[in-house]
Amino acid sequence: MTFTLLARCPKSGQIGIGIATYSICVGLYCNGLRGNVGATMSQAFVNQGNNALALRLLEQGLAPARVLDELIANDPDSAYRQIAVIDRRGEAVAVSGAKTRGWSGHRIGAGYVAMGNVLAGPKVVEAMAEAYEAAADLAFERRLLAAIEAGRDAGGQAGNEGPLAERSAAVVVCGHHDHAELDLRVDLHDKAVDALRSAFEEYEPYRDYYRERGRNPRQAIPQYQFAENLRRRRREAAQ
Amino acid sequence: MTYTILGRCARTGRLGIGIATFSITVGRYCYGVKAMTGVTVSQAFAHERNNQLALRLLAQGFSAGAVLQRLMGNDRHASYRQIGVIDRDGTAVAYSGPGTRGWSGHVVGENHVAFGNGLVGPEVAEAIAAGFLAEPAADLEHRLLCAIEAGRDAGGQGTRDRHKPERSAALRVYSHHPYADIDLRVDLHATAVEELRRVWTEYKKYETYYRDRERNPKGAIGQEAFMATLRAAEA
Amino acid sequence: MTYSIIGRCARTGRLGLGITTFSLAVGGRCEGVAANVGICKTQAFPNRTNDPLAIGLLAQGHLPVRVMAMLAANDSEHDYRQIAIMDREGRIAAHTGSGTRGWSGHRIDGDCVAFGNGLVGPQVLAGLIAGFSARPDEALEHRLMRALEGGRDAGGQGDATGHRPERSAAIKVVDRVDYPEIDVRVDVHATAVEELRRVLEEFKAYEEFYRQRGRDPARAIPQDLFAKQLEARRAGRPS
Amino acid sequence: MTFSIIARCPDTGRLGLGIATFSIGVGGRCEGVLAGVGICKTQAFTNRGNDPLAIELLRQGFGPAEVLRQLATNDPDHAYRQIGILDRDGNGVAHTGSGTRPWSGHKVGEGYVAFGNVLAGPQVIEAIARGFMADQQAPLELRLLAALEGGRDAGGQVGAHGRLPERSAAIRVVADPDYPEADVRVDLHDEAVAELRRVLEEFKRYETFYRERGLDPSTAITQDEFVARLEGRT
Repeated sequence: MTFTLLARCPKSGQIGIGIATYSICVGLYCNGLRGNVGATMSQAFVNQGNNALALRLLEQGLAPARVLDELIANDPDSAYRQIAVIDRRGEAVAVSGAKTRGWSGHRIGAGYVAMGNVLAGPKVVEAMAEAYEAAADLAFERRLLAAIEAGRDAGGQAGNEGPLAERSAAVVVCGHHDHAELDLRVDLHDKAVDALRSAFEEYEPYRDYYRERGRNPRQAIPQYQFAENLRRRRREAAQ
Repeated sequence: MTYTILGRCARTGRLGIGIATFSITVGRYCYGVKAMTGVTVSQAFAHERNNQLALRLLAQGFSAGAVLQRLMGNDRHASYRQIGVIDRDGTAVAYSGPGTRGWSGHVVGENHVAFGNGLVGPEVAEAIAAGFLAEPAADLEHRLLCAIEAGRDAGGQGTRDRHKPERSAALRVYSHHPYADIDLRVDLHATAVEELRRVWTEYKKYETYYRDRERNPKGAIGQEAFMATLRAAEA
Repeated sequence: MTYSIIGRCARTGRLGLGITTFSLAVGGRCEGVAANVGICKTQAFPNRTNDPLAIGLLAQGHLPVRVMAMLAANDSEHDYRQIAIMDREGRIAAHTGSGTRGWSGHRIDGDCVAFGNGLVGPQVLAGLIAGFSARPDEALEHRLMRALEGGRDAGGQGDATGHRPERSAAIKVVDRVDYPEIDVRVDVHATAVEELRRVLEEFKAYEEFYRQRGRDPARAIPQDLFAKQLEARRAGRPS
Repeated sequence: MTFSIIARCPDTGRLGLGIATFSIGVGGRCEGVLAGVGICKTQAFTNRGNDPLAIELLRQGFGPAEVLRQLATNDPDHAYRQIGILDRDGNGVAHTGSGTRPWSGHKVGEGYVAFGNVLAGPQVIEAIARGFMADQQAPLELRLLAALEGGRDAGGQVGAHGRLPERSAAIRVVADPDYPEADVRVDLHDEAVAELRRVLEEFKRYETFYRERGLDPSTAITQDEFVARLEGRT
């Protein structure tokens, strides 16, 4: 019961994931991104070894389709997994295992995969894909967030007794560093996607402040002062 | 004509091998164990490249089952091998090829593989597995040694009417380091398992002393002085 | 109180370590032997992280003398260590710390380095080197065995209070494949060097049988039959 | 304005990090944790290159003290960093740069390092250590949480205008190099440490179910059914 947008930004070469699910703490499973290598996500019944193995195989130069074959051959329960793999050139493949819970499926686009399981229906995956493509002029992380919000608005997840709330969500973007460019999560919340959006909008202006503070500590102003200035600017902008 | 126990401690993730055989210097086959990766042995007609290949595949994250398939697919004489593999999740698999000699087979369970060939019968493999499982809370090295002794006591190698002695044995355990925590061997001896127990008993007395003198050489007493304390304690 | 030799066979490029000591099971502490890379052995008060670290640095292409400097920087107790390093071209670096006990020192001589501590004197190093150089045409493992016997016969370990017996010993030789060609050991024995000679000779008698058996199992005779034939051959020939 | 603890569980060999701060999204900046190798966390005025570099050096076998020296020579602004390093055996070192904002300091204990800056005072670090050592039989993630709660209750962070709330917090525990055992975060909350307790305790109720259904999916019940059982609805 998860819906995910895994993608490579054609402009920046960055790779990223937007994800939301009824499960809690989904962020811990988003360890399938590495700059200059590629992006992968194994969901539905999670095989926690898949992401690390897929990244190592991508790093050795295997094509995404070959990596997917290896993940399946390495896993007696592969029918229970839903997996997407994208390499550093943006070539994307995906599989929705026969035994993943309905509605379960994926759509592969140019440099991205929209996929999910235990969904209200195929329209959730369509909505994610269309929202991601429609937001082509936005910053990459905003495209991922827009896609997840579209999935939520198109009905999100549905269990045996009706709709299931998203209880955790995450957006992660990797570029050319050893560390993520953005790694934001909501681990436990009744409306995780809404909480992720508000966390993102609050966090966004801090990103440059944190980067500068590390690079140039001598001139860095204390953070509470920065927070104070930010609140004042927002109050003035609101009037 | 070898019997072996591969084991993993579920609590600490430590990995180890216990092995005894009619062949000599069997310890040199036991390099198929690596911290945070897995443990494997290819025996009967040993394929010497198998261990390192298996460790590399395990290090990439392949599961024990997939590694075993890859080893067999990579070997024209696969039917002559007997292979055990445990990955770092504790999944254990084994294969006893039809080309192996005498009674040849394995008992596989969570975190352990008991297997051998040229044995007097299946009771040896079962005794090894039972020996390993007897004290689940004990240190891995203790469990592995007890497993090998259980295999010996259940009849070990040869046929019912003609027993073959163990002429070499070994015990290796890894935790987190690129070197072994325990690495003991008997390369050539008429009763190798008894000798391994003797070496083990003697070595355990020194284990803490050796580790401390590395960490704190300034404060370390000489080895003879340490042995004097041992003798005093035993007197 | 240990005496060791690292040697290289100029003819085949094989590298090997011969070691014996009053301590127990020394062979289990010789992981610093890597085919196509080199050998590092830290003794006296060994620092177990030294040898794997040195092998890693040699593999990256650092020269032995540079590796030695990095081991020194990484170890507050460097003065208590005795270390010898040889790379695959036979370049050597050695260090005998001021904190090592009894007579201790090292001597580099062409394709080998002899080093020891707690010895009866420098003549033990001379014995090691003489043994290693006596038969340059022999296989490296035999030259290393002769070296240990040379060290033993020159007096081995001991001090004013008397001689110390060798209680464990080992020989390890690597060629091109990534497992040792020769790996024989004595872990607990009253006369470890003599015992190592016995184990080495027995192994050399089995070596080809074991290699063939692995390569072409279909044609391999049972080992007990081989053992009987070996005894018969030996009985036929006056020892 | 962060207080952290990095530690090793002597029983299982697992490594873990606990962190809480006025900054937001701190959990996303804790990549320096690797099973079987060690932990490095750089905070105060952080240098994002430090942690991955330190992990590589630990992996090669350099000791924590030498790793810290190499980080120092690699960073002109080393005086503005606060760094805690722990190796796979639980040997720790710490550096509190002269350029970090007071009160800042650290305590290297047996198998852990507690460190923080812009704190109420040294008592916060003592309380973190006490919290961690209070119940040495508990699982590592709960000991790390108790340490963070100790730091918060001893006064936590204080800026020029008084107490600063913890706005994000995280706990990460690893046993396998490929994936975390526990990895819970609060990226934006007014009482991040209290929220982290809520999230971690909820996660502990799901932990076995999530692991089992990954390992043996064919026998796994659906999550909605599992939640129904948790809430006693069946």
